[in-house]
Amino acid sequence: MEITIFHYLMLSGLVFLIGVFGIFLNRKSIISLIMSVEVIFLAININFIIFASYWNDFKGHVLVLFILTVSAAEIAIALVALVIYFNNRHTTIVDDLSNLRG
Amino acid sequence: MIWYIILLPFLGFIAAGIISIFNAKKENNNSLNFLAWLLTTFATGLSAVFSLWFFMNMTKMSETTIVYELQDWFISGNLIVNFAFTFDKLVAIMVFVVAFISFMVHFYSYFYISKEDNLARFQSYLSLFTFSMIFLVTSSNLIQMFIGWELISFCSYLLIAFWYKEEAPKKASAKAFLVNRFADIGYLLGTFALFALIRSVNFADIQSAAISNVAWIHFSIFGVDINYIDFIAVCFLLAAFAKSSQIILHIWLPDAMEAPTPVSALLHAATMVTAGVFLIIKLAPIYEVSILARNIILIFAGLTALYGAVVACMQKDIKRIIAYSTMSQLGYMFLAIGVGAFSAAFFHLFTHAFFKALLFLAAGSVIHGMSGEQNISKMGNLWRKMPITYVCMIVGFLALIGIPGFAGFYSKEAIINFIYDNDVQSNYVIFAYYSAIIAVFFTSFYSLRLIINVFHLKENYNKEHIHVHESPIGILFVLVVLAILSVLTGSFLYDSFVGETSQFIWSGLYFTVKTMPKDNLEHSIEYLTLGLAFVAFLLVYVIYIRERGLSASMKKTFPSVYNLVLNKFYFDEIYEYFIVNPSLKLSRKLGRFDDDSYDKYGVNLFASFVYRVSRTFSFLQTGFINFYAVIMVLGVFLILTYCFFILGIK
Amino acid sequence: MFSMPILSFLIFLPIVSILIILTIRGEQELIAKSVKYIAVLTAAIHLVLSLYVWFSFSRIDGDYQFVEKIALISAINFNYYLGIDGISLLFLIFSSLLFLIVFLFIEIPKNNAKLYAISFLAILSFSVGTFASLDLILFYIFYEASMIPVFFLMGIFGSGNKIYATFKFMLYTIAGSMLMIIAIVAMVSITKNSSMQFFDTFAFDYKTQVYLFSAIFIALAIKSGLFPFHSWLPDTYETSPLALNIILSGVLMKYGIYGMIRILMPMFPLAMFDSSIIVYILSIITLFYTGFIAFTENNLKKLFAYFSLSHLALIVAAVFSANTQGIEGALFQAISHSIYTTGVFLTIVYFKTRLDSNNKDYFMGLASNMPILSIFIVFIGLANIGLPMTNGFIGEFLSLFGIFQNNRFFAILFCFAVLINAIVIIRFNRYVIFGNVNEYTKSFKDINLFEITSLAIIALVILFMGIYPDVFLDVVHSSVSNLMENFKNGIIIKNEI
Amino acid sequence: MLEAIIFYLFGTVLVLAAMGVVLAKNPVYSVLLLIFAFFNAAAIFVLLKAEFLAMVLIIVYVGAVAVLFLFVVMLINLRTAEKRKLFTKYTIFALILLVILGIELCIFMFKGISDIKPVILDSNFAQLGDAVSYFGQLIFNKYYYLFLVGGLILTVAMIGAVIIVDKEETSNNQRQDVFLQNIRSKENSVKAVKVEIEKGIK
Repeated sequence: MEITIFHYLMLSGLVFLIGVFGIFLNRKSIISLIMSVEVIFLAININFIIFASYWNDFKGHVLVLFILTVSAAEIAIALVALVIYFNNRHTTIVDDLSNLRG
Repeated sequence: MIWYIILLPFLGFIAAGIISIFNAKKENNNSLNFLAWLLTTFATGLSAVFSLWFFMNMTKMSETTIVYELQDWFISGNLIVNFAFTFDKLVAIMVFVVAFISFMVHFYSYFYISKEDNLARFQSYLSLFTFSMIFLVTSSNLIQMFIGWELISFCSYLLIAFWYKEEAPKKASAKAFLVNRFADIGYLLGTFALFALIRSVNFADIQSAAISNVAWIHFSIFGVDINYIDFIAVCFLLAAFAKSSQIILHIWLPDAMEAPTPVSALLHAATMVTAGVFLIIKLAPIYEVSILARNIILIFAGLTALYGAVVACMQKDIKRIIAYSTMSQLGYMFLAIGVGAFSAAFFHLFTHAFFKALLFLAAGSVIHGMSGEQNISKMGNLWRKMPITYVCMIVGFLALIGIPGFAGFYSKEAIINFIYDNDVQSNYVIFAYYSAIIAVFFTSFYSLRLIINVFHLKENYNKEHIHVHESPIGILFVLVVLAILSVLTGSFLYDSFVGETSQFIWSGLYFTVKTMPKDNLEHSIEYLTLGLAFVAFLLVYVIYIRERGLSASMKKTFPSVYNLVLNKFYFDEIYEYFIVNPSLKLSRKLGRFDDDSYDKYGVNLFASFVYRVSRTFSFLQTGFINFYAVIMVLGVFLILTYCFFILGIK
Repeated sequence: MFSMPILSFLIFLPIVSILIILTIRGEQELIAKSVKYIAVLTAAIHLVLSLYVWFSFSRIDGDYQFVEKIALISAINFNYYLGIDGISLLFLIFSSLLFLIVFLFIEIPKNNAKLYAISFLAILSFSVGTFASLDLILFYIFYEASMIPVFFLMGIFGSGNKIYATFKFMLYTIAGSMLMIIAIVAMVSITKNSSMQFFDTFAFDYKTQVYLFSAIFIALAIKSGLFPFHSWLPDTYETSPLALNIILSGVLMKYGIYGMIRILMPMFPLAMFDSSIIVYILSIITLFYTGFIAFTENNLKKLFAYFSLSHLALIVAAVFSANTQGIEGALFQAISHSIYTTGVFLTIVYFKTRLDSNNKDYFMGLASNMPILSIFIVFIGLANIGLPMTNGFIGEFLSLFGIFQNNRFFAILFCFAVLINAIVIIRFNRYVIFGNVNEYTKSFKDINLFEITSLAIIALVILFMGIYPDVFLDVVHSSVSNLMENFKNGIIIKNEI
Repeated sequence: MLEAIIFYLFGTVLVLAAMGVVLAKNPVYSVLLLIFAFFNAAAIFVLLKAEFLAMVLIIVYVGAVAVLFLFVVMLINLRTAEKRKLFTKYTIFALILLVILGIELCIFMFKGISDIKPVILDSNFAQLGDAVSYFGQLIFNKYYYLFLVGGLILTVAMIGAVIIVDKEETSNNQRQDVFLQNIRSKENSVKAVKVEIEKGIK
């Protein structure tokens, strides 16, 4: 029983779909939303590494590193915004977050 | 010297203009007005003296043309326009006439213009008017001439609107300027076409270029072949017709009477209306070649001569009568041009300048004496009270009618003779001939009518309110000088203008000069015109003295004819109805259209479309982050599906 | 050789002033005062420098002078590439002059003085950039950037229905710019080059030329207000502050004319040659349409907006006559129009300081109370009419002359411009200057010395340009002959095909 | 064979943990499950010969980011705040969409991308020498520019976060300034003015 590239791809695809499902499912908590996005990132990272192994190319790894960096930054900002929002409104319920509508 | 001739009136303008501004600031100051008057009169007088002196010098010189180059005005591509002043004997005479008449008018104004008005302003306008006419006359190319050409219409605009607070002068000034401006289209197009043909706009080149060699060249507009020369000739004719107030474009001239009387004298005698005739004489080589243009001239000039004379018969306003008479006389000048007798045209212009100035200034004197009354039917029996004016006016009218011995006789007779003698006897020429003859009849009629109404019939004014008095000595002096000149200029100068020695004046000019020795004048024509004049006199006698009821009964018998003539053939009304009102109406409609409908169905329609579309799709903007995320995923999904169907199949 | 980057200096001088103005703090009045001093000083230095350029510019050489070049993107040959020839120089110096007049003679509003001055200085900087850039992309950047301050000026300092007008203006401008940027991107991507000099001699094939030409022409036609695209202008003029009116008609509308001469003519000669009839028809429609509206328009600002449109139409037509006289006439008329329209708007400013209204009917019989102002109005009116010895004549005459050389029939129609202009001005004089004073105008005081100075400057410039037009025509002769050569070469290629 | 066991083991757990992240009602559980999922993913990384990244994932992500999550969740005390319904009316729709998406992904994987063969992943980074040092060389030589940009992004994010939080602190809270209160005296706070009639106080 050999584990081929397709197995790996199936795995990452599955994780990706779960992340997407999380976004759909989530109507309320913004923090869960961010976590779903994290899951999607994870799937993508796995995919990069799969193809890095497949093509014997380190560039995939480099990219994963950068994705990690950027998403870490993004999460930091997002969480800060969230904390401030919570301080002002005492809620993180997403349904109330409709100020973006003009 | 030439600079003095040209610039003195201009300096007068500047000086009087500055004084007039001060005047306007602190009420009217009589001493300032006097100073302005003195300066401008002195300047124009000096200019007249210099121009006479210059002409005398010129007669001794061997050169026929003197050119003073100043500088380039502008250069663009192969178009080179420079400032230069050309003097030949024709120009020198013309400058003298202008400066002299202008001097007379300047002098006269002080006694005429009332003390309430800003005399300094008036004098400055007059000086500018004079300057521009001299500038026009001495120009060496068409574009430079255009400066003068435009300046005189602008000055006439200012002068007609001198009493700017009243309604009629405002309207008349606008009319005068716009009619002339319309005609400028002809001037411009003519200039362009001339340049396209001979690559120059200098008069010298027009004269030296053998126009007859290029007479065959055509251009086409939408497949219609048009001869260059004919086009040019007709274009310039348009310009000249408006300035010289030929029929159809004449409407501004009678209304120009709204200006103070000295202006009318200047405008009719020397400056404005003669500019058109002068232009055509300057461009004589073209009109020698273009038969079409000459035929047009003959028709219009004949009609104008008749129209002016006929309408003058029914007018009540003393100045309007004389104005229409000017129109009629301008018709004579153009008739002469139409048969190629440029010398006769210019001679008539010359004599006409004096006697028409005389007539207007005399009329001014009458109006002055009557304290501003202009209606001839409200005057009467003035000859005892203003005898000198009376005599001068009679001299003027005799010259106008063409009684032998007076100036008008020689010039007018020469014109009729030239028409009679013309080589080609086409229908146009025959028409011209008859209209010239018949116009003499009407001329005599209105002249006598005016004299009788003003000076002889019973007083018809309120003696208690109007104290008729002879005008001050300054006015009388001007009248007498002009009266003497109106008598003398004809017989003395006939030979040198159109007679045996006329080659002297016309030497160095560029067209075949038709001469007509004094002895060659047809006596039959002389008798005919005199007979017609006599008949007209009789008629006036019958209508106004013998049978007072006749005119009233004629009024009843031919009401349509009477009204037609009284209303000047409804020209003003026709223009008002067919051109002025529709264009204003159109203007308002377009304005409203552009304000409301244009945007409503143009830009705003598009904008509202965008707005509506965006309203429709704005439900997508819920403001929920989740929703945006879902939409994003949906987008990915759609792209993938698209790839699946388009790319994945193969 | 002494080579100062003077063009860059001209562009960045106003920017430096803007930075200085930004640092000002203090009372409102004090700010307004100091801002005015800085703006006037900047414009004065700007004018002096422009005059230096003017005098050191070689009249004989038709090539670009004072060239500066800094590479930015080498793949498409995109450079910071400045340089001027006679045509640019003419526009440059007059922009500079107009800004000085605007800063000097028109009061800066007390509130928000900083923004006001900054916006105008920015327009000054960008307009110089537009006229001096020799790179298509750079040209576009400056061209487009000039519109941003206008947006602020209209929206903040305007009056009446200003928001509507501002958005209309912006939409029109953006629509035009969109077409223009598409065309420029297409041109650059076809040739991998963005230098104007390169395009001057580069021959696109006929079809490409037609497409590119149409796009850029529409953009420029919007700017110069040709018939179907004119409707932004009356509203814009009506609502914007008077200083902006001067700049709009004097500088920004001239972008259209400049673009036609600088871009359309050398780059798409075939399309230009073939489209001249269409443009003539559009111009004729504009001329008559807007001219007729101006006859009876009551709003002073709108009246002269329509009148400007009518003048601009003739200029556009003259450009498309594509011969030396036509082009030089168009150029001359463009700058003369800037000057006498400035005069007109200055007089309106003086009207409005006496009675705050745009309605013509309130102003009657000015000649009795304000003789000096009346003299100036009549004189400036003469320039508008195009009476000889004023600058209007030379431009109009040469324009019509050029059109006549190109097309006899349309020349006859265009000559009616002469009449239409006269009708507008004469009617204006008749109602505003002549006649009796009414209850509003009877208390008017005549203009003071300061106001006289401003109008006297305008009048002198008008007169000078009318009497010595050669001073200005001299500058463009060689550039125009170069342009004509490029144009003719472009046409010859067609004949070979 | 060992690889297969490890793959299935960790793969299954990864999927389950991810499901848990998405479905858990309590955010604290979600975060903990997320950390668990990261660990499993790290194992998969190791299988794919990306040992260094596996370590980075655990140290950086689990050690810093996920803990940050945990802090935040604890900080804002979400336990009571949010009781959420698991299945809403959109769920069916979402599921259908996901199924289609999944099918599409599979089809792409097996048919669409034709040049990928179902090979066993046995990459041979060893031939390049020490994988980590090679990785380091790649980052610091070839992609140093991107590396710097990454650093910059992190710095900006950090500064941004600090500024946002800091601003909020100062503007919202009104602090007592004892010093200012102490130096306040009658002279500089109260003024006696004589008011003129009909003029008021300027």
